[in-house]
Amino acid sequence: MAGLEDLYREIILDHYRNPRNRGELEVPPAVQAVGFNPLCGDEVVVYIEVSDGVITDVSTGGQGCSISQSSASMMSTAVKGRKVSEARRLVQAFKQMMSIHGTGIGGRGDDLDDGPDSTNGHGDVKLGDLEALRGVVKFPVRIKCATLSWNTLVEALEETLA
Amino acid sequence: MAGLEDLYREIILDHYRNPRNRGELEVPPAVQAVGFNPLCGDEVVVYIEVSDGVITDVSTGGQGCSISQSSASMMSTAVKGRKVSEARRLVQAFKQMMSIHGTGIGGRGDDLDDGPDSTNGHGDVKLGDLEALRGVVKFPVRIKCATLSWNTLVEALEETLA
Amino acid sequence: MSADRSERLSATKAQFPLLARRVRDRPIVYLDSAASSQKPQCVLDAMNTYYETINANVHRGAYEIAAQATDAMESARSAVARFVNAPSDNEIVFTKNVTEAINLVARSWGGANLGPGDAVVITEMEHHANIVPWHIMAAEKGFELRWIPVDSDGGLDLSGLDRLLDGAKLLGVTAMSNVLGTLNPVRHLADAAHDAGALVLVDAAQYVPHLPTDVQALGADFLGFTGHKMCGPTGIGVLWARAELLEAMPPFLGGGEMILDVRKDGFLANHIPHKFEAGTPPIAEIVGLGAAVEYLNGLGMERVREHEVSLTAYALRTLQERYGSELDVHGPAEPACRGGVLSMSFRDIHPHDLSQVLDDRGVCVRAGHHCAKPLMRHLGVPATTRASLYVYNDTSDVDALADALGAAGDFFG
Amino acid sequence: MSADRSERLSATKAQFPLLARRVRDRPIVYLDSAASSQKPQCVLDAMNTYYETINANVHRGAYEIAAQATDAMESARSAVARFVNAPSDNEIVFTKNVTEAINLVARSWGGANLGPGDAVVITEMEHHANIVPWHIMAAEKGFELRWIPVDSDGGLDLSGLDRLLDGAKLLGVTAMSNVLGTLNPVRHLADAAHDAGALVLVDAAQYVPHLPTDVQALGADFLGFTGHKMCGPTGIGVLWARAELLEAMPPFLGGGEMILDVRKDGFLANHIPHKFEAGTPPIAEIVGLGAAVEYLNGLGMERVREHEVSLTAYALRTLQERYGSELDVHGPAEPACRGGVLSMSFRDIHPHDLSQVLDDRGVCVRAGHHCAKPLMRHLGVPATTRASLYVYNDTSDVDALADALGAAGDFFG
Ligand SMILES: Cc1ncc(COP(=O)(O)O)c(C=O)c1O
Ligand SMILES: Cc1ncc(COP(=O)(O)O)c(C=O)c1O
Repeated sequence: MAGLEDLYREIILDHYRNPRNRGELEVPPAVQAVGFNPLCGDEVVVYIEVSDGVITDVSTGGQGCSISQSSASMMSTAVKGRKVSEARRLVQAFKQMMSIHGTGIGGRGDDLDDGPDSTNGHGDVKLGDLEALRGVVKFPVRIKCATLSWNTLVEALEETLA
Repeated sequence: MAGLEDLYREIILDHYRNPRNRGELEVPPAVQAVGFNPLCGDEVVVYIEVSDGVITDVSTGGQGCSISQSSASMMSTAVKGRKVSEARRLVQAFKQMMSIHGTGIGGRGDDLDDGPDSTNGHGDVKLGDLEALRGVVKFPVRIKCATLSWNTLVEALEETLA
Repeated sequence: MSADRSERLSATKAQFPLLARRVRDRPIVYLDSAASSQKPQCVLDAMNTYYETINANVHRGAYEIAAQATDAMESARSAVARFVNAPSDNEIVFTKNVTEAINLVARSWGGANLGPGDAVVITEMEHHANIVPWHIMAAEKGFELRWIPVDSDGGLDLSGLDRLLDGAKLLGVTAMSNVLGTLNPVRHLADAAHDAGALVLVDAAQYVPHLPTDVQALGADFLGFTGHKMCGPTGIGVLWARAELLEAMPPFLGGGEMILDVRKDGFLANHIPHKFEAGTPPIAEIVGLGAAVEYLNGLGMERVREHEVSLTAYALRTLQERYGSELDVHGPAEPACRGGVLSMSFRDIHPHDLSQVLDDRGVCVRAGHHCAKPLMRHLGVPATTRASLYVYNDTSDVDALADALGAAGDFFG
Repeated sequence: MSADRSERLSATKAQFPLLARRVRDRPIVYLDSAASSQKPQCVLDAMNTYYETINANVHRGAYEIAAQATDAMESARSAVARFVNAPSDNEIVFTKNVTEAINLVARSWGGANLGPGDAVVITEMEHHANIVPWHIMAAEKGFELRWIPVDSDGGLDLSGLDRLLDGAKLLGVTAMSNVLGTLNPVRHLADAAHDAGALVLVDAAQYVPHLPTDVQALGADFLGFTGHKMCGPTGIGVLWARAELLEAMPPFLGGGEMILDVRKDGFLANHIPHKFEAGTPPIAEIVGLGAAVEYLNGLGMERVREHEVSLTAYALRTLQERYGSELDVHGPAEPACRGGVLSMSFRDIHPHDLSQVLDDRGVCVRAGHHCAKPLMRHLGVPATTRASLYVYNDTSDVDALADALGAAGDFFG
């Protein structure tokens, strides 16, 4: 059994206490998506502004536990200024890290259902600080906390295409 | 455990093989009621003609097992020519006999729910041949077979009031 | 049957505690599995272990046993999905029985898609579970209910199929009749229905327990089955449906689990399959069904089917030899075209009386209309006496049935 | 608490096998009974005995074990009827959970009786199970859904009751809040509703397990509860309703058991309660619920309530002493006015994080919205951490909770 320190790494608590890119963006030009974690009631709102295939601005709102909030904060710093294609690769890589043991609640495939790319390795993507969230997979119930903002980001990216 | 002879008394098999008052009556002047035993699919149709408070004619139709059919036949001979009030007392007495052990399927009170009279003894009512059906109470599943035509008679009697 | 086979089978019987029971000093002869099967010890153990070690409400608890309970439930969902070759776990919706599964389709899909001028086609051999929900919805929505007739061999009369399917939006069919044992040509019907633009609902209550099932190969759009007939507990049924259908359907029951958000002015439904699983699920029963599926996998569904075909052949032969034309077994004559469901009419003895004598000898069969009254009317009988076989039955059970029929014949002379 | 009392209680705990379990080398501290209770050995035994000795489908079988199974099911119905003082067994309808029970009322009674211009009144502290079914039906039938607000003490604000009830056809209320523990004035509400010509539906999911229940004294017309929260198995719920209401209501689910006759052109519904019990019932679960009810009768519901009041008082006192204003317990302050449901906000630690630390010490509590999102919005919190007490809990459980809260405080420092 994993200890609490595996879950609550210092950098996570730091992002929780001092969230980056917190707030709202004006819609439009930004687009917005809302994600719910029906398990615990967490809500994450992701705003992004995309121009010329680049995520020029990101902001997050909502409320939730330290894992969902810090993950949102880390996500925002990780994708801000990135190309959309790079951000998508990062999402894949992150979600793959979150499903190493493949035991997401909701059964097989539940967290890896985003299409053909989902089997890509992430050898070529640098997760950086995000690695701190790796311990979450030892606490399967919390995986959805960590992935909530990422799934919501994907929805926001879809919005920009709509 | 009761033996089969307790259930299938000779007089019962006789009424089954040679049902009395079998057939239809013209409606009107007769009234008609149909009863179902949802357990086994038995159906009994009871026709009665009542004038001046007397059941002047009875006839039964439908299909079912030896118990339901013989009971219908015996019921028809027992009430034909009787006053309605006497017939009702007979119904009470018969149903009380059928619930001595109080274990009718459907739980407490299921076969004794015909109002305040239901607690009357039947000391004053002669059951005659109907006593042959007493063994049925040892086979609780079959009680509904035996009472089907009697419940249907009650419905037909209600019809005459409608 | 070879000595080897029957040895393996008596081992099977020994796994079912109830079958060790005696009735009136004779071993019980359980021939009513089409109504409900017995349960192997491993299924009872799985539920007891659940209750004794990880019982907790699912999907919303962060603590360890709640997570384990959720895992146990979701692994069972995976096992069930694999058992019928569903493309995704998300297509498995747990209900309380197959009756609820069919009502779910009738109310949710039917409520949204059926109206005046539409038609639903079912067969004359359906169980009430696949009739009454359509009666209810037809009365509410004003569509037409059409019937595929049964022919004199107990098969479906498909001569008018094209006409029946013309303008139909759904075809509902039982994969195997619970009265006649008939195995219906589901794939053929599905292809015809799809050509006509109709969806296909398969009532597989009598099929999944007895034959290897592949929802994709059958060509079904909806397929339902029920735990208690397949070595599983009571209180659990399954609706499989194609994900895109489930996604488009409105919710059925409302409450906890099936929502993403609830506000005073409305709610947002959860993703499938949870959208259709309102309230606390039958958790222990789902775990029990998972264990039943693993048990059947262990036996091998091909072997289960083989065993039943050969036992059905033995039964048909034995009854024919002993009672000839006095005993009529309804349904297809060829064991390979049917399941081990033997609906009998014996002389003019009423089924209720016949089964009473059989019970006196510990032989458990069912007498009645088997929840198939339209079929009974077609057969021209008020009821039948039905003996039904499963994996734990053997030739000794069939012999006991045959003997008891003889005793009944003597009794009613 | 006297030595005598606590001895009797540790005997109670010993009857629940799961509570002997250890988590991370500590005894489990189960404080999530509002989500689902643990089960005493006698309930598991009753179900095992059912499966091992009399398992068979009910109501339609003439043979001995089928009759015994039917008897076992119907005796459980009687036991349940007596447990809530229902005037007749026929008023007890078995469902899969209370969620289905409420949906049954919404769909069947509501479908037949509600339309544009009508109103249904519910409270802001309802569980989603008593909200979403009304959302669904309101969207379909066009009636208005009105809300009784919650006041600052966690009670109902009844100042506008007359206005809210004006033109209402139904009042739906939880007898006890699963978040606040509030015991609502059901009788008072029922009288007011009846005066206004409305019927009363009581969600008693959190009430029946914890207090002596008398449906007649409460003045209810419909009352639902759920087996798994009252020492019974999963997969079983109950709707009690007055017979004349059930008789007048159209069927809900269609299928076997609920019919008297089925023809190609329609069907005839069975008598109550069977009319509302389509398909094979959760037989073993009904038997298990019967055993649970007998178990609770053995303890005495008065004593169950007494125990919970005193343990709740102890918990409120302990938490207040140790954490003062750092810890906010929502809902009524007075133990006699509430159940043993303690929804907490502790500093600014998110409930999900708090419950994680508690879990690390084997303390099982629930974190989240508890299927009461409108109430959460009223409270202005996204979620709470909820510890809930039952008859098998004792002061040692409360102490373990208090200690674990301290550890969490340290951890998030
Ligand atoms: C007040 C209340 N109502 C309804 C429910 C729903 O119960 P179930 O999930 O068993 O249907 C619950 C518990 O979850 C509850 O606490
Ligand atoms: C073909 C068929 N469909 C449906 C059912 C209904 O199953 P359940 O009562 O478990 O819902 C049965 C069995 O009773 C059946 O044999």
